[in-house]
Amino acid sequence: MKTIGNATTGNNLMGTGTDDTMADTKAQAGQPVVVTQIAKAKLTLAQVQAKLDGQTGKRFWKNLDELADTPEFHELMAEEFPRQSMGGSGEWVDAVSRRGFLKVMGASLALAGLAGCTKQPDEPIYPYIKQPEDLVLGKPMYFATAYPFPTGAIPVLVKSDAFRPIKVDGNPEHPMAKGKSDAMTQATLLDMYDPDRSQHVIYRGQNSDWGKFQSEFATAVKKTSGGQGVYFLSETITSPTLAAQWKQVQAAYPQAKLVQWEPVNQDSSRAASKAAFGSYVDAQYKLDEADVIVSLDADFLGGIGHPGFLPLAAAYSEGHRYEAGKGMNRLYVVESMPTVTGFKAEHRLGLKPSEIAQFATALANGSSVTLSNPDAQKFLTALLADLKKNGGKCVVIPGEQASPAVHAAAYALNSSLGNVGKTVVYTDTVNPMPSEQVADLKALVADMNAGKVQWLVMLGVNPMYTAPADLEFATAFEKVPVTAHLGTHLDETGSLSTWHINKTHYLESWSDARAYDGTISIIQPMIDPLYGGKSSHDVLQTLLDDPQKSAYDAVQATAKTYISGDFATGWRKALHDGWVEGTAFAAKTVGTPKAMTSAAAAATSTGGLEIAFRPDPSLYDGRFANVGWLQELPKQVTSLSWDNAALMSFRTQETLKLDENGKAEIELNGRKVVVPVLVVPGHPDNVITVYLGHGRRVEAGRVGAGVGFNAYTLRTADSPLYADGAKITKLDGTYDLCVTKVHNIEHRGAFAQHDLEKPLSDKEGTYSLAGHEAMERSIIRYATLEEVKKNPDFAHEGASGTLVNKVGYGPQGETPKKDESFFPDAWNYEKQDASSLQMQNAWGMSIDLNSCIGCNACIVSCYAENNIPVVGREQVKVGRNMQWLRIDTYFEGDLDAPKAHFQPMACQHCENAGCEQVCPVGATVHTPEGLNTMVYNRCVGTRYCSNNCPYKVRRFNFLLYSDYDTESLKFMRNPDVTVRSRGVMEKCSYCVQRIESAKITADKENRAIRDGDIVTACQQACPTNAIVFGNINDKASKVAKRKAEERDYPVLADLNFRPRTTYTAGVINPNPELA
Amino acid sequence: MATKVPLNDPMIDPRTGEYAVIAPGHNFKSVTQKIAGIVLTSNTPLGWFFGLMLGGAVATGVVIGCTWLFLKGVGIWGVTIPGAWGFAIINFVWWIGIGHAGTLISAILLLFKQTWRNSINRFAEAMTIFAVVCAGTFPLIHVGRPWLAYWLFPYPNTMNVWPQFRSPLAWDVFAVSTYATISIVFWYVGMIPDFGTLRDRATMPFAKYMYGLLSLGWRGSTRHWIRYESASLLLAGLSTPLVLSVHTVISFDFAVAALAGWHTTIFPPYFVAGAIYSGFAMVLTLAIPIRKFYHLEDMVTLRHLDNMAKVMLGTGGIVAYGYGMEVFMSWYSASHWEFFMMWNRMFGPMGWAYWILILTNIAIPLTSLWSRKLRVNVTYLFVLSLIVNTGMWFERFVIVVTSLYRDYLPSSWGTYRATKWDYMIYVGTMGLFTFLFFLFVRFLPMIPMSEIRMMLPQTKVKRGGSDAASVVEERV
Amino acid sequence: MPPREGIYGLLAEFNTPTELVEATEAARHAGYRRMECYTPYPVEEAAEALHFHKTRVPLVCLLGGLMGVTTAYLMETWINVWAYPLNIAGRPLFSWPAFIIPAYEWTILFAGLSAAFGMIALNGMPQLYHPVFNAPNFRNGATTDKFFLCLEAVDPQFSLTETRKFLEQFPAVSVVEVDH
Amino acid sequence: MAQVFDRSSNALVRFSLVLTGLIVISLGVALDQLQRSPWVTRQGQRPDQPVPFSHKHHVEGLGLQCQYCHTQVEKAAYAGIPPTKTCINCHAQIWTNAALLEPVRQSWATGASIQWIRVHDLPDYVYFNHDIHVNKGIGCASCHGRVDEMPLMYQQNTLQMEWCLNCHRNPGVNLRPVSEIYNMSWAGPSTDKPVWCSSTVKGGATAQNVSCTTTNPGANGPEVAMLENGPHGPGRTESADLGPLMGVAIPASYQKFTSQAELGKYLTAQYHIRTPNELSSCETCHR
Repeated sequence: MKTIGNATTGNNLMGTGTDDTMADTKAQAGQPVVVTQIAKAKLTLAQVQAKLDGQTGKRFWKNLDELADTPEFHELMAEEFPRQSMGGSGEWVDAVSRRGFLKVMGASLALAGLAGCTKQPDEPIYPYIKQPEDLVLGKPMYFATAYPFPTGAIPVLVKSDAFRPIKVDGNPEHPMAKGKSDAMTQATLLDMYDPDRSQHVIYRGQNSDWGKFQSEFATAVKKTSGGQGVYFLSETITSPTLAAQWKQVQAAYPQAKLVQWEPVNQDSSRAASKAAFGSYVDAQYKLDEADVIVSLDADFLGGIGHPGFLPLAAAYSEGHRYEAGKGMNRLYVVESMPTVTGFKAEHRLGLKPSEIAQFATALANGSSVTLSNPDAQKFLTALLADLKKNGGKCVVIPGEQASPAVHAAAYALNSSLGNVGKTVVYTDTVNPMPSEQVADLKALVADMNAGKVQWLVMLGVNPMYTAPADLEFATAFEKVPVTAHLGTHLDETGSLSTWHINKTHYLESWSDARAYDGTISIIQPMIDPLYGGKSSHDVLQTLLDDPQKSAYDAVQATAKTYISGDFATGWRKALHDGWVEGTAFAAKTVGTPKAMTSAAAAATSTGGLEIAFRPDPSLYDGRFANVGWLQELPKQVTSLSWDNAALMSFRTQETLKLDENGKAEIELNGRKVVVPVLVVPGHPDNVITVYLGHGRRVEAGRVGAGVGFNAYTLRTADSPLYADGAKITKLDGTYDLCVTKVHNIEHRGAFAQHDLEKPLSDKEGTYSLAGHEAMERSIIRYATLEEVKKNPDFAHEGASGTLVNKVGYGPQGETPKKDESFFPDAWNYEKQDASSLQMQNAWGMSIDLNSCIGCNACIVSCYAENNIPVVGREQVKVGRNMQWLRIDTYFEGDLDAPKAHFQPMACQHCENAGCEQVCPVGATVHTPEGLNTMVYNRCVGTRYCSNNCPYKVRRFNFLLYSDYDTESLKFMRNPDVTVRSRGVMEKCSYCVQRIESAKITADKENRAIRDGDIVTACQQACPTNAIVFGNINDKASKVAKRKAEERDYPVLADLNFRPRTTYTAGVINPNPELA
Repeated sequence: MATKVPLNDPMIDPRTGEYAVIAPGHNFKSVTQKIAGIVLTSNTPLGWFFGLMLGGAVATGVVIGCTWLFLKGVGIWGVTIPGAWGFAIINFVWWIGIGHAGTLISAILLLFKQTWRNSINRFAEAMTIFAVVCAGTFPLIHVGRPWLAYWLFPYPNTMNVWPQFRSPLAWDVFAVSTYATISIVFWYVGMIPDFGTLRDRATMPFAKYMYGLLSLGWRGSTRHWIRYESASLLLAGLSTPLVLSVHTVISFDFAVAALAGWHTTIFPPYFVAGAIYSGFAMVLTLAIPIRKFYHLEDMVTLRHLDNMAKVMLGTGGIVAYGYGMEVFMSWYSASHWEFFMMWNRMFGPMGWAYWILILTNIAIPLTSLWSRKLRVNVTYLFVLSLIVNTGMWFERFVIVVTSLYRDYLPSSWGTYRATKWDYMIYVGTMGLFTFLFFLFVRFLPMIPMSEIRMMLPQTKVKRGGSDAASVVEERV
Repeated sequence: MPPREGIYGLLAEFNTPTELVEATEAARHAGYRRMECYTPYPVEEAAEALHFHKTRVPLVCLLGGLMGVTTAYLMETWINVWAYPLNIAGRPLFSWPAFIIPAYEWTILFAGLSAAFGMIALNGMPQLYHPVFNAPNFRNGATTDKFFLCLEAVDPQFSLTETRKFLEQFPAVSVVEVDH
Repeated sequence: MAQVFDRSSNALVRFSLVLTGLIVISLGVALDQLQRSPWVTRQGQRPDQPVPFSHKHHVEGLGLQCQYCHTQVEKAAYAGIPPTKTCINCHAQIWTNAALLEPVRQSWATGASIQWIRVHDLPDYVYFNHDIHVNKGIGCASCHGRVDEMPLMYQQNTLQMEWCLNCHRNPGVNLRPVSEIYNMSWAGPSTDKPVWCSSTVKGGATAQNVSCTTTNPGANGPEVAMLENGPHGPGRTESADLGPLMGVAIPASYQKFTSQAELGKYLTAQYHIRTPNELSSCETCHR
């Protein structure tokens, strides 16, 4: 019985002194377990330690570096991390660890007696010495802050339990975020509690302290002539305060230089806007005004990697929402790597990156240019006509990873179509000091090589890992006498630097930042830095008159410049609201864009094999590599988890004679990397897409180390977006990629050609069996705008995308009538309370498939809310990922150019739930309000419920997945949700903890629960309001209204499980000319 | 057919043309000596030790496997989502099925007065019990928290919670525990007179005491015999519906679920038939080497083997009908789920398992068992019994795995791959079974002496007319 | 119970069941009632000769079965309807069809145990010590190949000499006195 | 070929059979009792606390209110353990040198928590919420017992699931007016000590919309009567037979209760206590 436990409740009463104890425990936890049972030929961690013993400073890390290249080390890595590795001999590694031993002892004790006989150990209480006045233990508090991201800050509201941040969500009061968030922002929580974060200031491999660094740095800089030789290499700056501080530094040391560097940057847009308008501008798109949206390789629905993701996604989905009498927008996407944006589009054209530039130029020049590809030509003609028809009501969005030519074309198009000022406005850049980063970095490396750099201070960057390969950053780095690295992790760069300063997380420090629309948010700390740590503000302040001035003071000083009115009031309001009023950018008049010089525009393809570099949809540029939630998150479209791969089309795979899931070697300009091969439906031919951010070395931490391959090693400064002339050769052996869900490798390729209804239609084997079945089983239903106008009830009567009653034989997918049941009235969910005459609550959920963009925000939100464990690559590979919510992706039609459908799938809370009926111990039962509730502490783990669940949404703790050991992770857990132990089933609970909490509040106030009192975690995160939860008995509630719509349908309804979650069938608005 | 059999074989009864159930020339004493001798001898054959050790060594697989299992969790197996059940349940059903022949032989054939069963029923029953032991291991260890498996039993507790009786797994608990209990009781009751014999024939004091205790003081009193016969008959009568219900309940584990491929009404009869089919195959697997090793050809004759082969032919036919009906219904039901399931079972990525099953369970046995020549060919029968056992294992594999790994929602399709731990524990239970069986043949009478005695011609009570008349008179 | 002294009865050994049955019938005819046959396998004719037809084992078995079915069914109903009524999969609390199966199994379990243990109890077992074992030839044959008739001393007609004489008229292998 | 067993073996073996049966039965009974025994539940055990804090002294002796220390019992799931500051409020002035209080002074001086041992320790998967119980008429003493009579704190009840369910299945037996929540000696109404209750305002928090008193509101002088007479019309049946008894008209809206059953029924309706079916549903306590 004690094996289930909410590890955090005991900590709730912890008072002062916890930080110290935690740091200590952490130090111990940081020591790797000494392994003794691995066969002799392999390295053990002990041996690694021995090899490194006695080496200090640079030598130490060099040694590790050499070591890291040996095959034995890679083998060791595979076994040591991820920690739950099960596949090969990995399972032997921690044979009887302390934890395992205790568990066995516990188990045998439990076996010895009856349930009640297992005694609990004494539990201590640590009360406060002085309890903070506003603290009510057990009641969370919410604070507004913002997550600074290179493309603009994401305003957030942080839920704190006893001053421990336990959930990051969008700030509902912010004009841009409106309470919405995304996967990466959600995951920054785990990033903060990452047990592998750097904890000390390190000088040449030895622990040092901040004071020493300050004095040494300040003294050294003072000695220079005006800062000559002092170089800062910073991540993209979005903080006005930091910019102001830099200005002060520059005033004091005019020769000091600051270079900003992000491996995934906005150079294309910068270059293009400079060329077109003579200055750097950012574009803001008003999608609510646009009827036709064209994305030129812009993944604006994919996540915050695209600037303004939140408002763009919200506006797009609002425009795409179907309602009788309301118009719908139409989305065209021309892209290379298939993205969720592409698959949400009515019309998607897959082109090589070089062809996209051609296409964009052709589009900008009118139809005069003809394209060689007939499909593209047809697409272009139709698109151009549609755009012209909708001048001023359309918008062209270029992607940040598209070439400058594409941006130039977009500027020209938006201008010529009369969109500027209507659907697109140009503003100052979010980055107060915009620059073209690759060029700047190149110059910096040149200076380093020339010996001009005396001090290289790196602020939150990891150039050793991210710098373009041809710059040979490591060589240049050697030539710098003193290097200082400020970073949250002792990463690839930090471990080689003279100084390493542990950086505070944004949840631990003061700062400010601008969002996409220019609005400034004050970033306030949620918790004392877990491991001390300093921010960029502190580093820059070191060089100023008052080196001890805190970041708080610095921010306040800058804030005085942008907070109008009474400062004290304004400051408090800014902190409370999470944003500063009146700081949004005003539109900038930029004039007609100048045409791009033909040389730059003529980015033509040589027809060779291209390779495109893309930020990872989950890990971005690698900064989230050690965040387990994001590593395990199945990537958008590919559903690849814990890996990256050489992504290509079926045809390319066939032509190049590669094996899917097999190993291959990519060679580009003499640089080679070994990759696994994965086919992506809809990927254009003759181009390979690789995701950046993988292949981190051991320094990344226990999660990120050794996952995937490092695509940065192929990337050059000249062609950071895509490169021509790649070669790929097949290697022996398979890689065993970790792909979840639908197009699980086994269910594709050769097997997918078996098509039941049309046995001859797919001899090529280019249909997805799963996608095909999803349509036949009426799991996915949609119609065109024309069809829905003719027949609003298409979801139950059939349409081009709704095969209800068409396929199969019976009424496929329709709910049987209630009186067809043997026991129609066994349970009634419409009871009235005798004393108040109120109708009872009946919880239900509705998910609008038209709005779901497959961005994964809901999944990460669910991770945080429900204490879902990360299981590791080997476990995910065999299908044991624990996400309660998944986004099912189905590919319909020819996999060369498929339609894709996203369907969030979690427990459906069936009224006649199959799972409940077969549980022999009654561990899953129905509540009077219609929840299918899972009682973890009653579960013995027969797993029968999962077998009988047609939605397969139940998750089982096959091993001990929850981490009961790592101290920092205990602080992160939601105290209202039990941490599940091994051997119990779990699943989506409709966030029952939130329901119960709302019920208690309402009961205390003697009122009914109001619509909107309960917001599930997934609903809260969803940037497009696709998910709605509430009381279906309250006919005025949002969810009841949604369910009353004709397009509402339950999945697999014919099984008569009567799910409480239903879906709203999609409506698309295709261009008849392209249909 | 009879003409093809050499009629000069002394084992063939010239009147029926059938093989005799017991070789001619035996009397009460000789059968007793022969059977009791195996148990009471002080010269244990070396082969026995070898077999016992081999079984024990393989059985350590269970011990090691379960230790690791308890340490780590069921994740060491290949089970996953969607295939949350794997080898453990397959093996459970397989072993339980094997057990069924024992009960069938001892109960149903007793009710049908098939006296040929007498020679084989004891070790068939032993086989049942050991198979149930092996089977019973799996449901216990397959749960995620085996230390809480007792929650499946209704017992008063401080939580005020009880088992959930709508679940087939709760039914399993009742069915399997009843089956194990009744089988053991029936087996033991059957052995009481033989224990008496062993007590009286044992020379070693320890054996005398042990068998004496086990015999409960049996002395062959006629009144005891009548009650004993009555109880045996009752137990047989109870075991018959029991054995049918047990596999029916186990088939409910599948049939009650909503999964296509499981959710079918044909499962109960087809499972029971399959169980008997595999059970008889296992009896053959065991009987053939034992009769050879202990020279029991006199008492386990070709007649027995022939009859068992005939039963296999019959039950195999039912099983084949079940397979056919599954295919037919998947078409006739006009249900897309059923249709896809069947198609996937045959031609999906795991189609190979289905064709192995058809080959080993239907194609090979059902074509060859029509031939009497093959039915009395000991070597062929032995090989065939192994083939059928394999086939029946694959039947459960096909049912459990291929229905689960591609079910309703295509997004949740997955695959199933057993791990080394799966194999280790499975093979380990075979070792455990062997180990127990070797212990049994050494220490317990493997052929019921009292029942063999009844089959001898000397049993007949010959009476003069007057005596008989007086008896009748008095009875009135 | 203090050990009884004296003679338990006279034990006649026969080689064939026919001889045993004949002797038994004759003894019955002669008025002996307290007697018992001992055979290595059930000899129905001997029971007939003893006029022993009815056993109470079936009754015990029936009672056991009835107890099993009521216990199980009532337990299930009580648990689901009264002890902790829970909504399981929208099924009625009193899901009577599902409850049949455990009840069925317990019927058999209780009936089977009653039959077996009823038989053992009715037979007065375990009775490890019994006077007939005192006969030197009893254990050698009774459970192997010999047939015994024991006329017990408690029979009013019993007389050591008369009864011995009576028994010796049959082709008995031997007639021995059996002590308590 | 004589007897294998001795004459006595019959008795011996039958006796052992009976004995085995008895042992099995008594083992079952023992285990059943053991799981409910204080050894398992820790009822009545007084763990070694760093300070032998006496609730009896502070509550009964000094008359401290429960919420003085357990400040958030009405507001949150946890009742709250007082911070050292609460102790020091008084003990900075009195008993400043008492040896017993050394850990308190230590804590105050060093800033390290006093490390208490939890007396009422529910398993971590049980989500008990103090505020809803306190707000809906479950008194402290119903679960914690007569804390005012405990020199050293111990656990009065088993805190096992069956104990929780006892009340969740029939909450009426433990309901009391919210005004009496902290009353340690509340014993429920009886014929000798009746309780009068009146529903005051509709809406608003539960705690405010029922007013109860243990003294006869009719005899209490015009002040209360007038106050209570206001919004309600006359004509509750129970008040009619009370009127002549006291000589003064009892406020019409007051109902008199002489048994816990009646009061429980009344309060269940007034406080909108959820149905036993809802209260014994799993998600109420397990998430």
